[in-house]
This record gives sequence, C-alpha cells and structure tokens, in this order.
Amino acid sequence: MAEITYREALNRAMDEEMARDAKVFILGEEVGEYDGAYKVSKGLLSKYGPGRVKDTPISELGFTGLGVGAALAGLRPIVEWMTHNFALLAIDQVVNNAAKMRQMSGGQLKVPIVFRGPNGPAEYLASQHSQAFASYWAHVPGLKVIAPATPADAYGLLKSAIRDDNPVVVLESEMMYAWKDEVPDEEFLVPIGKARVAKEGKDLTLVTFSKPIKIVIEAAAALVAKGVDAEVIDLRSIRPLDEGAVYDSVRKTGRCIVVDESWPVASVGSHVAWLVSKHCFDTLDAQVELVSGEDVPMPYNHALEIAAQPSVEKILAAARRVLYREDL
Amino acid sequence: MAEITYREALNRAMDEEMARDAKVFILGEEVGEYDGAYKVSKGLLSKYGPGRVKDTPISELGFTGLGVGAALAGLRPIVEWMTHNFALLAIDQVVNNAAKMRQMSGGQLKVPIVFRGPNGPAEYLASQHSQAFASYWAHVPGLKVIAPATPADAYGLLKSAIRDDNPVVVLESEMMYAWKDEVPDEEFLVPIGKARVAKEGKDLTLVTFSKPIKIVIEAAAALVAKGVDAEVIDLRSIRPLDEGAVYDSVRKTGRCIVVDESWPVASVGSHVAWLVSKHCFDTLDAQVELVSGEDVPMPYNHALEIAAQPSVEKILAAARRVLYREDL
Amino acid sequence: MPKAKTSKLALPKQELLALLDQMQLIRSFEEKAGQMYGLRKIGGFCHLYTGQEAVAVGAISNLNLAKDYVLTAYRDHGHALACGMDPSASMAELFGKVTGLSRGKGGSMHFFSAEKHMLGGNGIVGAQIPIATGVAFAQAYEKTGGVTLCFFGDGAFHQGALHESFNLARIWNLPIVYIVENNQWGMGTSWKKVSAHADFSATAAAYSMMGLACDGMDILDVKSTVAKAIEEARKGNPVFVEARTYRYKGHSMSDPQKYRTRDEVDEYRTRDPILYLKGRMEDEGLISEAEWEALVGNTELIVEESVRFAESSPEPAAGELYTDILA
Amino acid sequence: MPKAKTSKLALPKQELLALLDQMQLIRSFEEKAGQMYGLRKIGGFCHLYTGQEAVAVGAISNLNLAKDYVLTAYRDHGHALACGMDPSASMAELFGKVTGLSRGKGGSMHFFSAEKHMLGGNGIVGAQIPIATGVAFAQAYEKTGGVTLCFFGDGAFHQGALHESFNLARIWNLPIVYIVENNQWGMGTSWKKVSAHADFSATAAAYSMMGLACDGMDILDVKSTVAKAIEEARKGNPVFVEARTYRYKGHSMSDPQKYRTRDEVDEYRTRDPILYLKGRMEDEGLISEAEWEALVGNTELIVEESVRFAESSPEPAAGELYTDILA
Ligand SMILES: Cc1ncc(C[n+]2csc(CCOP(=O)(O)OP(=O)(O)O)c2C)c(N)n1
Ligand SMILES: Cc1ncc(C[n+]2csc(CCOP(=O)(O)OP(=O)(O)O)c2C)c(N)n1
Ligand SMILES: [Mg+2]
Ligand SMILES: [Mg+2]
Repeated sequence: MAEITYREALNRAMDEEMARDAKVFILGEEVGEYDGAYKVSKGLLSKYGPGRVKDTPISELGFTGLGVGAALAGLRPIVEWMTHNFALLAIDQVVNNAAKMRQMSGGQLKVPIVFRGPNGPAEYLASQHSQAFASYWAHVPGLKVIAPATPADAYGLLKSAIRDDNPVVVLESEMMYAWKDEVPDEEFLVPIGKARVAKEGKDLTLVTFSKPIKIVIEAAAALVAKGVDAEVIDLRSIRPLDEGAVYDSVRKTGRCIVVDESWPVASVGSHVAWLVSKHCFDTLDAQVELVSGEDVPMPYNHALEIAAQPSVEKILAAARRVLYREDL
Repeated sequence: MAEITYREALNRAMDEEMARDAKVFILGEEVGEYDGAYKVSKGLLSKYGPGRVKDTPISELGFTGLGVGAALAGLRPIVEWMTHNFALLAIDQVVNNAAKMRQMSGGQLKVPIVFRGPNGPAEYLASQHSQAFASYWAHVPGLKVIAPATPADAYGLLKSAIRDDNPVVVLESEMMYAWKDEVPDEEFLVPIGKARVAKEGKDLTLVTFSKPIKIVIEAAAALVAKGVDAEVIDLRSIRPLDEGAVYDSVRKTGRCIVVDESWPVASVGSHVAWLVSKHCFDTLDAQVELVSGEDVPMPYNHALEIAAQPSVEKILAAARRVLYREDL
Repeated sequence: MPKAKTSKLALPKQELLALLDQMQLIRSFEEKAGQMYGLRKIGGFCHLYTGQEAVAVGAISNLNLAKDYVLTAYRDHGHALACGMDPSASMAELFGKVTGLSRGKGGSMHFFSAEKHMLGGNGIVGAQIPIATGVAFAQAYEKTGGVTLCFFGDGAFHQGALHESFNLARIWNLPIVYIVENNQWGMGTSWKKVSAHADFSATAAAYSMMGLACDGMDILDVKSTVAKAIEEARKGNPVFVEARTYRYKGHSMSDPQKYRTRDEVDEYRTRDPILYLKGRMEDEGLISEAEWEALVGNTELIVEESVRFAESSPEPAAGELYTDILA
Repeated sequence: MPKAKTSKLALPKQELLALLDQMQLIRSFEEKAGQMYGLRKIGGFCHLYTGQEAVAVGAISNLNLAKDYVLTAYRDHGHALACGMDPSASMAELFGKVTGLSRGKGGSMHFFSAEKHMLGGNGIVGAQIPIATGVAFAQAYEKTGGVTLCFFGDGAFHQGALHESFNLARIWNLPIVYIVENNQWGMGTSWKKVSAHADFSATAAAYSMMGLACDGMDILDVKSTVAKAIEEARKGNPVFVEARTYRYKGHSMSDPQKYRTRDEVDEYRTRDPILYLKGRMEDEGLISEAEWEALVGNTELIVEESVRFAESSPEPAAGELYTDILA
C-alpha cells in the first residue's frame, strides 16, 4: 500500500479508467500540454494522445455542452473545470441538459459524464476565485455530486463516477491536491452514496464533506483532549446523501454540528442541519449548529480570508454551545 | 384604492420610477415592441421610447453583463429575464460581478441594478421551463433577493428595488401576474427585508414566500375549519431575511412548516427550516417540516406536474405530523 | 429572395413524392396540433412548424440516420417527423400520454428518439448548439463516418454558445452542419433589429468555415445545399448554412402576432414550400391531381389516427414522477 | 511582424517622454512585484504585464479619463498605472493592506479606481467584455461623449460573452473599442491551437465592425491605431483592434512555462517595447543617456516608495470582513 497524494489518486483513477475503456476521454483548459492547471491530468496526454486528452479554448459553456453531447452519443467524457468558479458560465448545460436529458426523453437517453475540478477557497485568491458551490449542484435532481476528502476516496469515488451512467459532479480542492495518504495498490471502487465514519465517538456528531474534514478531525482531537468523544462523519457523497449514516450517529450522540465551507444560506450544510433537526427531533439534546463560510465575498487579505472560513476555533465554539459547556 | 393585477402593479412601479428618474431603463427580450413576454412592461416603450426600453437579442449573458456595466457607470438598469430558467446563462455576471464589484473595489463602486422575471413552475412547461431558483440567488452575499406575493408588495418592493443601490433579484411568477388585489392609489414603498404576517394565528406557523402563499392561505383556512389557528408568514424578502419575524411567530406557536416550491435540497425552504429548528429549539413542540417541490425534474404531463408541487393536501399532511393529530 | 427556378427537377419522381409527402405530413400534423391545442388537449408552449417544412425535410432527407444525428430547438415536431418518428407517439407526447415519445414527460418542446438519432427538442435557446457539437465530436472520435445536423433559429444566433461551438467545431474538424432556420422572427423580434450583419452565412468566414445560403421555401435548394454541406462536413469541415424561411403561425400558440402584418404572412404563403414543389412537379408532369389527393388523404389518415391513439392512450401512472431521472 | 519604422516620430518630445516614462514605471513596478512575490509579501495569482507595456500605455494615452473608461482582465497592473492610479496604493493592494486601491480586498486581479474610471481588474476570463459594453451603453445613454476601452487576452476571445457583446455594441452603436492583447498564449495554450482563424481582427467583419491590427510592441503604432479606433467609436461605431504582443514572464507567478522555449522569449525581448521607443527617440536625438537614466531613476524611486508605503501600511481591521459588501 503506497502513500500517494490526492492529486495522484485522481490521476490514477483517470488513467486506469482510460486504459480500461476507450470511450473515456478528458477535456478542459490546460488538461493536455500543460498537464492540468493543477497537474491532475499529468502524463495522460503523452500516454493517450491528443485524441483523448483535449485542450480546449476558454469556452466553459461550449466545451461543457460538447461533453454532454458526446455523452449522449455514447462516449464517457471527463470535463475538467479549471475551478468551479468558472463553471458558473457552464451551469446551464449541467442543470438544463445533463441533469434533464434522461427525464425529458422519457428514459431513452443517458448522460454518462463527469464534471470535475477544484471547489472552494484556496489562498489569496479573492472573491471571484474562492467560492464553494456544492449547493448549486446538490440542489438539482438528475445529478450526482461527490466530494472525496481523502486520496483513497478520490481514487475510488472518481472511478465510480466515470463508470456511472449519470452525470456526476466532483468537488475537489486546490488545497487537498497535495494531501497524502495510503491508497491500496489493488484496484477498488468506492460506491457513490455512502458516508464514511472518519472517527467514532459517542458525545457529539460532527458532519462535514470535502476540505473541512481536516479541521474537523483537528477539532475532534482537541475535544478528546477535553474529554469529549466526537464522532466524525465524512459525507463523501452529497447527492445522493447517506442520511441514515448521519441519523444513526446523531441518535447515538444526541448532538450535531455540521461544517461546510460554503456560504451558509441555502447551503448543503444548512440542509443537512435541518434534516438532522427533523429526523432526530426526539433524540437531540441541543440545537444543530452549522459552522460555515462567513456570509461575505472572500477578501484577498490573508487574515480576513482565514477569518472568513470555518476553523477549529469556530467548531469548538459551536461545541461549547451544543454541549452547554463553557469550559471547552 | 383600486384592484389591480400583480402584473399591473409591477408595471406601475416601473412606470413611476422611470418617470421619476431618467437613469432608470429596462432591457431584456421582448420588453419593448412586444410589451413583454408576459406584458409586464406594457406601454413603457411607447411612453419612454426605444432609448429607455431596450429590446435585446437572445443573449442573456451579454445583456445581463451590459446591465451590470451600465449600473457601474451610473445608470439604474432593470434587466428583465424572460424567465429565471434562462438566467442560468447569465448567472456568472450576477454572482461574480454584480454581487462582488463593490467588495472587490473596496467599496468604491456600487451596482444599482434590478434583475427580474418569473420564477418557478407555471403550467405544462416541462423540466427546462419550470424551475424555481430562489436558492441560487439567496446563496450569494452581495445580492438582495425579494419575492413579492401580492400586487401591493409587487408594487412597493419593486420600487424599493429600483431605488436600492445594490443588485436586487426579483422572483415573480407567470401564475401570479393575473392575481388581483387592492393597491393604494398613492405612492408607497415596501422596505426590503421585512416579512409580512399574512394571517395571525397561535397554533402553528406556516412560513412561505412567492406563489405558494396561495395554497398556504388555503391550507390555513382548511385548518381553521378543523379548529387549528395557523399563523402565516410571507417572507417577502429572502435576502436579507427577516429572521426575527419568523422566530417571534414560532416562539408563540411552537410549531412550524415551511413551504417552498423549489427542489428541497439546499433550498431557501430547508435553510429557513434549519434556522427555526436552531433558534427556536427550546420552544419547538415538533420537528420543523418542509413542504417543497418534489426532488425531480418537472414532467410535462399535467397530473404529474401538479403532483410535483406543494399542495394544500401536502401542507395538511405536514400539519398532522407537527400537531400529532391524525384527524386533521 | 425567391430564386429563379432551376431548369429541370434533378430528382426521380419517387424521391420528389416522398419529399412532398413528408412536408404534407408535417403540415397536417401541425394543423391538427393547433386544433388540439385549441381544444386544450395540449398545453403549455406549442411551437408549430408550418411554413418551414422544406427546411427540415430537405435537409434531413440527405441523412443516413443509422449513423447521422439531428438536433434542434423547441420547434421540433417537423424535424421529428422528418426523421421518421412515429406521428402517433408524437401526438401522444403532445397530449402528455405515457405512449408518447418521451412517455408524456417532455411535451412539445422535447421530442427525442434514441433510435432515430433525434436528440431533441431543446427549450433553452441555443443550448443544442454545443450539444450537437459534442455529438459530432463523438462521431469523429469513433470514426463512424456520421454527420450531425444542428438546427437553430435566427434568434439563437446571438447566443454565446454559437461562437464557442463554431470555434470548437473548426479547431477540432468536426463533422457538423449548423443550419440557421432564419424565419426572420425570434418571437416578436425581427432578426434585422438584433443582428449586427445582414448575411448570417457570412459569419462562417470568421471561423474559417464554409458558409452557404439557401432558399428555405424551396426544398430542392435546401436539399442540394445541405447535401453539399454534408459532403464537406464528412471530411471534417464544419459548415454553416442559412436557410431563409418563414413561419406562418405565431411564435407559439399563445402569440397574438401584433409585430407583423397579415400582408407579410400572406406574401410568404404565396411561396408556400409545399405548393411550390407540387407546382414544379406539375409543370413537369410528375404528379397528377389524383396522386396529390391520395397523398393528402393519406397524411390526413395518419394524423387522424395519431389523435385517436393519443386520445385513447393512458396517462402516466403517478409513480412515473420518480422514474426516468437517473440511469 | 515588426513593422518598417515609420519615417519620423510624429509626437512632440514631451509626449514621447511621458509614454516612455509610463512604460518604464510599469516595467519597474512589475519587476518589483515579482520580487515581492518571491519574498511572499504578495500571494495568490499575480499576473505581470512585462513585455506588453506598449499596449496599455499607447492605447490609454489617447483617453480623457474624465469621461472615458477602461476595463481589463486580471493582468491589470499595467492598465491601472497607465490610467494614472497611484503606484503606492497599487503596491499596497498587492500586499493586502487597507491603504490599497481596494482596501486590500481585491488583490492583484482586482485593481479599481472609481476616480480614474478604471473599472477592473476582472478574474473571470471574458467577463469584462459585457460589462465594458454596458459602460459604453451608459456613455451613449447619457451622451457624455466618452468612449470605453475594453482590453482582453487572446484566450478570452473564444468566450461566448465576446460574441454577445460585439453584436450588442454594433446594433446599439456603442462607443467602445475592444482591444485583444494577443500575447499569443492563454496560460500554456498557444492561440493558434485554439483559434479557428489566424487573423483575430478579421472577425470584426462578421459584426459589421471596423477591424484594425497593430504591432503591440510598437507603442506609436498602438497609439495611432487606437486613436483612429476611438475616433470611430466616438461616432457610435464600435471597433475591434488586435494588438500582437508578448508577455515575458509566466502566465502568473506560479507558471513554470514548459510550453514555450527560452528562444521565443528572447526573440521578443529583442523587440522590447521600451527599448524600441527609446531607440527611436535616440535615433532622432530626442533623448540623451542622462535623460534616460533620470527617467529610470525616477521610476525606481517611485516603486521603492510604493514598497515602503505598502510595507508600513496597516492590515485591514478584522471587522472589514463585513464591510464594503452592500451600498
Ligand atoms: C435561453 C433562452 N432565452 C429565451 C427563451 C425564450 N424564447 C423561446 S423561443 C424564443 C425566440 C427564438 O427565436 P428563434 O431562435 O428565431 O427560433 P424560432 O422560434 O423562430 O423558431 C425565445 C426568446 C428561451 N427559451 N431560452
Ligand atoms: C472563465 C474563466 N476560465 C478560466 C480561467 C482561468 N484562467 C485565468 S487566465 C487564463 C488564460 C487567459 O489567457 P488570455 O485571455 O490570453 O490572457 P493573458 O493571461 O494572456 O493576459 C485562464 C484559462 C478564468 N480565470 N476564468
Ligand atoms: Mg426565428
Ligand atoms: Mg494571452
């Protein structure tokens, strides 16, 4: 079992799937000659050639729609968005076409396509380049949405996404690409729709997805030091959502904090917080808290930028509230 | 005090504001010679001329961005989207520019612009033409979002929106345009950010916005007949949200159902349901329920189309659950 | 501008009859759909194709739908029928019945046939342009030898999607023919008012593409022009064709059409694509009045049958709300 | 292609010196910004303008910024300085300080000056094109007599926003000059690989617009070409200008530039826009070595001062996170 980065894990997934199925191809800005803006597609051009690794012009709507058409006609495109920020230019093709073609055609068509790229704030990138759009994709029936938070999940979930006959949106992160962890050498798939218990615990449930897993694990460790044993749930899949895994945990702990780096209003985070509030109403010992990105456009200044994001300290503050313990 | 339609109320608001301020102009598809796809801009071309009522090509991204630029340079554009479905093509200009220009410029610029048009399902329009996108706009700091549900609010809120120095998104509805009600003859403004108690009550709080107000009022009437006195809150403004008005009501009634015609996941509805669950945790006697659009693309078939939307029956079913009363 | 008649009809009688028959089928189908809309059997947006029949039929008659594809916008009944899709299933779709093309879920704007390679029926103006470009990409990728016809209106021309797609098709040498059906109105907007240039097909040059124009009221001109375009496209050179045409009815069934004069419509009706071909065939003795009446009678039977089928078909079951969403 | 030198410099010495001075200021500023990035005083995406100075300076020197406007993309330091924005506030913005142009909230990609009519600094490729079109709309609406210059890169050319905007500008006769700074690379992508045609400015014809090309390494050519374009634009005729240029540094500070050769860069450095103008002026005895050294020394002082200012300025207070969002 080798330690590889999240970036390498995604790369390995694409490489294996391209080797396995000639219908799989990649398109996007800088995916070929440049090896990917964040080097996720490194080496694939030289291995599979320019017919299967397509450098596109900067035309998000056009090449995303082109991917949808190619999928309708039987290929299995992987569309790389340089970041999800730029995907707003292409969102019509995802929401109005990729997600609906099957339904509008009464089940005649399928759209096996993957849309992937980094989502959420990185560092010093200011407001147009630091947005987390999980909620935009999660909102839409007809899509699947995944957010792997470890190299192993990046590998196993992306492979499942490429083999899925439906459009799958993948939320990655510039900051996560360098994260390293063990990934089994033999091939495996991670099923879409199953959450992961990242840490077991009995006093409090922390639910999150994507990059915030890091601070959530840190917060859980800090809580352990204070005698609080938190369970950490990594959702992994946002649509479909593994509601059962979350409720099972909260029914055990009686308390829940959701952590989502997106803006709070109409977010995946507040949705999950409501689901828990509703389905665990009888067992909850405190309100469900949400630690989200602040409700502001991201500033460039680094101190402000950090203040705009979820943090260990914010999670601990929420824990104090749901545990009614000032001392934490 | 005259009875006028919602459509006439919007028209009167635009007419008065155009008369009052020469910087106000309208642009969009069919707003001029055709008098508006839904006749909301009727007569304005003949009154104000083609310089101030601009028929655009079908170029949502282009003319929306043009509006943003015109606003930056001192005008006060009203951008009509034929429907919010088509605004997905323009969403980048709203989210990345209109909402952020002030912040990115460190407060130097302002963007006084209104984006308006019908949102949500009408009838027999199938999946691409029947979407409710409140959550997409509500998610974004830097925007204001309003959803008038009566002719008087349509008039008073749209006037406030046009005078606001910030980008304001207005959610209307094809189905509401013909709704008729009394609107005072004298000029008035409705402030953005204040909810309205549409019906007072003490047993249960029903929270909604936009078109579902109709079935919510009907459901409240049906409940009265069964001895349940529901309070109805019409949010009117989604961003900013009048949280206080909602909590005051729920603290009184102890029970809450939110009704939102959007898809449920990461919706305004589930967000409000979480806010209530959190802020009224100590006073809630039951879980907060959400009655939303079904989590499916809208079918053309009318029976299915109706089944996909919130209904009086669905609200009553939710009421049975939160009141623990099978008999309702 | 109506062209001077070409000297002699270049196609065999059977082919000409087939073209005439398809146009007439569309005409009857659309007229019936209009009636059924009036009777509230059909709801929502219903965009009829009458007046434009020569474009879809002429262009699509060049295809081999075993490998070629067609995509268009919401004004899609004509293209569907020209692709050989079943009139009864089409009418049933308009009625929202489960026997419809899309099981009653798509309606007028969303006709599809996986079998006939007709991939919509798209309600977002211009959205089919990138999608069709992707279908052509798949054809090139798989070396199927197929070509894609992408139809759109004069109103769609100004969408950014067109610019992005034309560029992609050119740099990747995709086998696609873009056909703007310039019926001169995008809803109530005259194309001249919103277009920076008077000759759409001139735009092709900006993308190093072949640009062709044809008279969309003359099916023979459409057919031969698109044939030439297809030949070029099969070599990997995308082509842009403008077909100047006209729609007889309002934009959709709910359009009062105040923006144009009765005279303008009447003027075009004198150049009716069906009567034009029929006249040409008569001139050369290729159709008798009896043959014509048989043809019309036959299309009417088909259309009557489609209504009977649609009427008597069941609605989708309630559970259908949750099906056909994910594969 | 470098053009044959025009026979004689057509501008008075003071104007030429001012152009040289502005280009040199940008050069020094950018080199300093690069150093400061290396020292981690600046973070994130930082796109330097070295090599392209002649385009912004030459074009903007034609403007009256009391009524005219400038918009560009994220590679915006050069345009900002050419608009006369304060180098110290600019450097402070790069440092994220509250004394910066945007109070430290925008950073490198989002330089703005309401006063100097520089409206960004846009990080979404192509997004400034519709916005600039709207600024020009406001100028026409208010009959200010002003014109808008909209700069964008060769990579932005393929965005749909361009097509939509060009059409709008033409049909509404807006006073705008679109300038593509064709520095031949969009990140690591050669413009030739992703462009359907070799001559960008030919595209203008598709929109019935005047199209002009100039040598972006020759400030005099840029200045006179854009002057001509502005004259036309002030009459309500949008114009499209291609300035062929080159960037010396990587796309942003984090780009290893494997996609191009050292030779290609060196080749362009021999046509350096600053040395070129300086050489021309020397040929005609319009600048002495002492004058040149004074000029360079002066810009260096300004840039040193900008760093001192940025260094010593305070960070925004924590509460600034919640300000400048709504008006
Ligand atoms: C993106 C988008 N914008 C607007 C509309 C509303 N709309 C439907 S059809 C139409 C006019 C299209 O005209 P044209 O492309 O010429 O096609 P035609 O109806 O003439 O066949 C408009 C504006 C839409 N469906 N999609
Ligand atoms: C919509 C969008 N897509 C992609 C990017 C990422 N990106 C930033 S700059 C750039 C290249 C732009 O090249 P060009 O327009 O030639 O400008 P230059 O950098 O050469 O000045 C890309 C792809 C972005 N910022 N916005
Ligand atoms: Mg048309
Ligand atoms: Mg470039």
